[in-house]
Amino acid sequence: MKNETIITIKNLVKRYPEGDTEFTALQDINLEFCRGEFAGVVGPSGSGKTTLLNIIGSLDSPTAGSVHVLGHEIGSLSHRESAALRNKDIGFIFQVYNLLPVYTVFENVEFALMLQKIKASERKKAVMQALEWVGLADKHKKKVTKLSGGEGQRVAIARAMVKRPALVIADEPTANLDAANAHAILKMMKKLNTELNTTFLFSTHDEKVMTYLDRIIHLEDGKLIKDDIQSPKEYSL
Amino acid sequence: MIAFLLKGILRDRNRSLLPIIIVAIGVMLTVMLTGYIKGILGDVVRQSARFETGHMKVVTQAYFDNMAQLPNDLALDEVAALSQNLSEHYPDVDWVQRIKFGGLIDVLDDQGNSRGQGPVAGLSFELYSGAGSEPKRLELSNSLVEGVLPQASNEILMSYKFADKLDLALGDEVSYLGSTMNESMAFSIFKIVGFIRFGVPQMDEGTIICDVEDAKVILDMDDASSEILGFLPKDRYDKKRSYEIADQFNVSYQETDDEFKPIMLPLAEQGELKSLIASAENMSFIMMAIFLFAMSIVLWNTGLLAGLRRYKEFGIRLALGESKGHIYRSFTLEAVMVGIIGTVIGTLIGVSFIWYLQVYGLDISGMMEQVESSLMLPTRLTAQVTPELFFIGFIPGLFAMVLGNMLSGIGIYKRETASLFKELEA
Amino acid sequence: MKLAIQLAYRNLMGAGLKTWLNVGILAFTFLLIVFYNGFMDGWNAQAMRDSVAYEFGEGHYYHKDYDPKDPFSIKDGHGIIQVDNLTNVVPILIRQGSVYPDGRMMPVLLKGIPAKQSILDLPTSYLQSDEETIPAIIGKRFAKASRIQEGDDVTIRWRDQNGSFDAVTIHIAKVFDCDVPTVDAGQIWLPLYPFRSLTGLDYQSSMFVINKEFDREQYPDWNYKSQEELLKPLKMVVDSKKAGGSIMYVLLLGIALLAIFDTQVLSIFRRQKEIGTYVSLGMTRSQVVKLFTVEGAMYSIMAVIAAIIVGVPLFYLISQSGITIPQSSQTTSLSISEVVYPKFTLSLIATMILLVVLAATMVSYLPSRKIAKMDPVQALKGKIQ
Amino acid sequence: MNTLYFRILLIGIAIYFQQGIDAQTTTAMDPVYILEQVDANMSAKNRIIHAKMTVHGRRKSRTIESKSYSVGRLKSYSEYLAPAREKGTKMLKLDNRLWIYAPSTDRTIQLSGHMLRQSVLGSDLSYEDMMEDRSLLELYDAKLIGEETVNGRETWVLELRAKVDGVSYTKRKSWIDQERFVPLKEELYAKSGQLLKMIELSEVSRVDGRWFPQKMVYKDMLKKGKGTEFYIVSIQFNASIPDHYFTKAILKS
Repeated sequence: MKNETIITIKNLVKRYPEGDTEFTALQDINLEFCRGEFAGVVGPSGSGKTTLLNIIGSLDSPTAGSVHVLGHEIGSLSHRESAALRNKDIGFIFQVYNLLPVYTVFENVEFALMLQKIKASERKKAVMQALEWVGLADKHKKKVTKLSGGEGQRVAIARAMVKRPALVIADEPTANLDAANAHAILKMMKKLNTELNTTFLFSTHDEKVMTYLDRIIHLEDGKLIKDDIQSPKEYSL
Repeated sequence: MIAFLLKGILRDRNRSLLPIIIVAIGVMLTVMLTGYIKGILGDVVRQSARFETGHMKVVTQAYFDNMAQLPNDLALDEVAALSQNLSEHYPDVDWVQRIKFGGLIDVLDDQGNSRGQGPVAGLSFELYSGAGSEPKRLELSNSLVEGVLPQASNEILMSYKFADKLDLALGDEVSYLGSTMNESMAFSIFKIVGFIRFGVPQMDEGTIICDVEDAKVILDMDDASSEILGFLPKDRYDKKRSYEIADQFNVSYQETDDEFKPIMLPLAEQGELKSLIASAENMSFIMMAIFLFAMSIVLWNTGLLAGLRRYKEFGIRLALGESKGHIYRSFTLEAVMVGIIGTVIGTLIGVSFIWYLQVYGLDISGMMEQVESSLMLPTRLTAQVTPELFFIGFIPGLFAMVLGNMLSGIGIYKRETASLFKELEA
Repeated sequence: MKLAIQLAYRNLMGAGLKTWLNVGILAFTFLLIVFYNGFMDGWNAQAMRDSVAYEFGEGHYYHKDYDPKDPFSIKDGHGIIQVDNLTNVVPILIRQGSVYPDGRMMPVLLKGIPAKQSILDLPTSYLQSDEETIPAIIGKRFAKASRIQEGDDVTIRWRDQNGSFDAVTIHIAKVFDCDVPTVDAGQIWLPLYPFRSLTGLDYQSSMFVINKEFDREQYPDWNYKSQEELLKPLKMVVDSKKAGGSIMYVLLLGIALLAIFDTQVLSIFRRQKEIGTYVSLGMTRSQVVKLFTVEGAMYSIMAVIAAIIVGVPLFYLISQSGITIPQSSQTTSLSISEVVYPKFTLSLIATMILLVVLAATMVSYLPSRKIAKMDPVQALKGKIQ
Repeated sequence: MNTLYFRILLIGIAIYFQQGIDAQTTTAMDPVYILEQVDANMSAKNRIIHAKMTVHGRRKSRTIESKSYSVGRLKSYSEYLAPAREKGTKMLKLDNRLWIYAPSTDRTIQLSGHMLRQSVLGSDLSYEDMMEDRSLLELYDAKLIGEETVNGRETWVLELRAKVDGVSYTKRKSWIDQERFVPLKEELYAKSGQLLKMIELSEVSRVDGRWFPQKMVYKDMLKKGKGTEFYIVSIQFNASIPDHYFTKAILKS
């Protein structure tokens, strides 16, 4: 199972119009990811990390080349298909959490399941389980606006994980967190990665994050510089 | 500073376009509604002025005492001199003569024998004889079922149902028998040039309209008229002015005890219009207050939201070293400018619309079942351009908008500079 | 849809004051529109009711020679009512005559009506009298025009069927106050039986008014006019007033909708990240559009609910106590009473709810369409202008 | 509104005067005899009356001059001489039809049928009033109810009660000069007994050997006002009136 390839990127190019010319965000990227990887894309600002992740997450589409995610060709998906892919199989975690501000912790996590039309009783079970994972079960009735930064990001993780996706894309998840919280979150994600065999894909330039990663892909000016498999590490989870 | 802000407003469409559009639409609606309410509540007054009362009406004291019976024997005499006098003293007022009368209409067959008869009420106006203000005022053409307005002596309009009953066609001649001012026999031949619809069953059953000069000849009212109606400039009712003129006029006859002395009645003193006008004014005030309140809330809301959208910008400006007070003031000033621009645009559009309604009206006959255009039951909506239309929009458009902005701008002070910076990064 | 509604509801409730402002304005507009229509309907219903009560009954039968529009027909337009049961009819005999209040002569219609009738609301019981002087009742309009007061004795004159002049002094037993000018202006009501003998027209009637129990078959000498036909002109006038009023509430509705539109546009702008998040969570764009549209539409639903909470007791009170109309507006030829009781029908309210909800949905949809064109990546960054 | 009303009265008078031609001798106190004497005095087979009528309006008085020709009870023709406005207006009454001709319009209006019964232009008098053409003796039972002095002259007071249907005034009272057999005063009553009108006749003088009142004042008792006055300018009895005066052709001649 662990070696099953779930993401295949071939000759990916992404260009954005910029004024009268075009800006090349990604150039000729070739990558493969297997199920259960805990990998990160690193590089300076503007190197194309987020763009790469957005394309993998089917939020964006390639200009050229092919990207296969979980058996879907990203460039050829309709809106509906890409929405379905995200809904079922991909979880997102953002730098600024992007929680839905008017809802409670529970409701934020529940949201993804509601889209899948899962029964309320099952939803409840799943949501509470996810909140257990991130240690927020006791705060499920709180409004997300009342949470601390670390708690907010944990809600975001719970929201990404509740549907047990094959792939979680985390875009600079620790950028807004202090060191203690960042470590806690990363440990939590690593644990989920191990336990649920969920593939995690990070974009980051945070050293703390890199220490947890199994594989680090270096990008610079949209080009793949280095694909570095790390030796497995032991953490005190 | 203002120029600088103006540039910002004009270049940043988000900052300007939407708020201006919303303010403009809101102000436009305010202006339209004000004008419309003014119009609709003034409708009774207008209708009454057009057909019954004028803005002022001159009659004899004796006629006034028996007004309900249309006593032409008590009519004004020496009207030429009187009219002249009125026109000299009040040149801006349109003074017109009108006579109402009764009679019998007789239709002959080929042999010269009577084929049909019926009693009629006669209305006479300065159709072709006067300055042309009356046909326009009465909008006779709109109510014509067929034919044209009288252009020459002894041409009449006849109510269409009456004409139907007597089986008359355009161009037919009918005899009229009635009684003169001096209660002797009045005889005439009328040629029917048009059929008219009043929209009031009783009137449609038996009414004719002729020129007042014809009526004078027929009714032996040489230099006499039952009524002289005065209409203020542009037919716009001005209560104060109508009282002024009437008071002034009546003072000059104060000394006379003659029961046939002319007296002038301002519109509001005729019938029971006085309390009607008062209640119309109250109604219109209440409606406007309610509306202004609602509109103010809407635009206030716009102002609030406009402020919220710009925290990020404020962050940058704070970072550049601008003081909070300065940002707040410039933000407010911007709201003032947006408010003014929007209000001016909205007012212009709104006033144009009301002006259009005032001049051309809006045909609503389609909205009514079985109602066709008629004289007494207007199927056109009208409105009125009043001076207040030009400033009423500023209440919601400028004050409410700016107040909303100012309130939301207080957030600038509340927020820590640091958090504004942070939002800047996000 | 259910999800969209749930979400929209939560979003709105979460938004607090802003939501309530919009809901408030819309609810207010809604109330005003319903009120205006209810007022017009109430007026309409009242005018109809009064016309029916005072004049029309369930319908009129006119003698075949009598045409109410043709005064010439009064003289010969009368006959004997050949109806089996006279309990369900009010016979009326009409004659032309003159009244001489204070030495002035006024033409007048004299109408004989049984004192004991109960089909019309006219206070005919005042026509019963043991005095020698014949009692009469007149309406307030005619009283005013003729300057005759209750308690006055006036002379009336007419010609009997053979053309002989006759004149008597009558006693005005009652000046009645009713909203139907057509039973008031220029007429005097007299007790039928003495009036018939005075005019030499025993057993004769010009017309008769029927009630519901009356068997409406064909009577050869009598032309039937149903209540509905009789009410037609009145309906026409009310319709025209309604049409005029609709402009006003279109404008009012415009303002409320502007408020929603305004809120929608800004909330879409402010909630870009949220939109991006929805997309990242797997919502399709059309789902997001739907969400925002439903949210806007929900303003109207909440407004309707708010309006119902406020409006039901308010309108109930108003429809019970009525609205006092200034006396003056009653002089018009229309039937309008001093107090109008607005009538709020279910269909009126349902129509208005539909109108408001549809309109609110429309203006919510318009700005929401923009979402469909949003780039989710940019939206997530909050960078859409 | 009263134009026709007065015009009608004028004709009415003429009719009144022409009634009861065949005088018979009976006892002096017989009211029928008195009436017959009155008629003998004042009527003839035909008459031509040139009269002036003064209407006292509320504002001003107005005098109309007319010449009327009548034969029997059914035919009468009048032409107006003054004022200028009225000049040339002609009215012809034959049986129960009435034609009015106005020279200004060169048109004739015929009033008949139910129109005649109709109030004229909202006034209280109908066209039908012009049609009352039966003699007093035919219409009324007379009763002598007393003697009174009117304007210094002794009179018989007669009470006339209608004996047929359709008489405008079901009761009249007449004060007849005992010496000259000329009415000096008359009261017209409604069926109910209400006094409606009063006529005062004066300036009685000799015309063609008959006594004839030259002045008559009519007064509507229900209405305020000074009433209407008639002056006879000249009167001719039994003159020869050409037949064509009583055809429609005369109107446009």
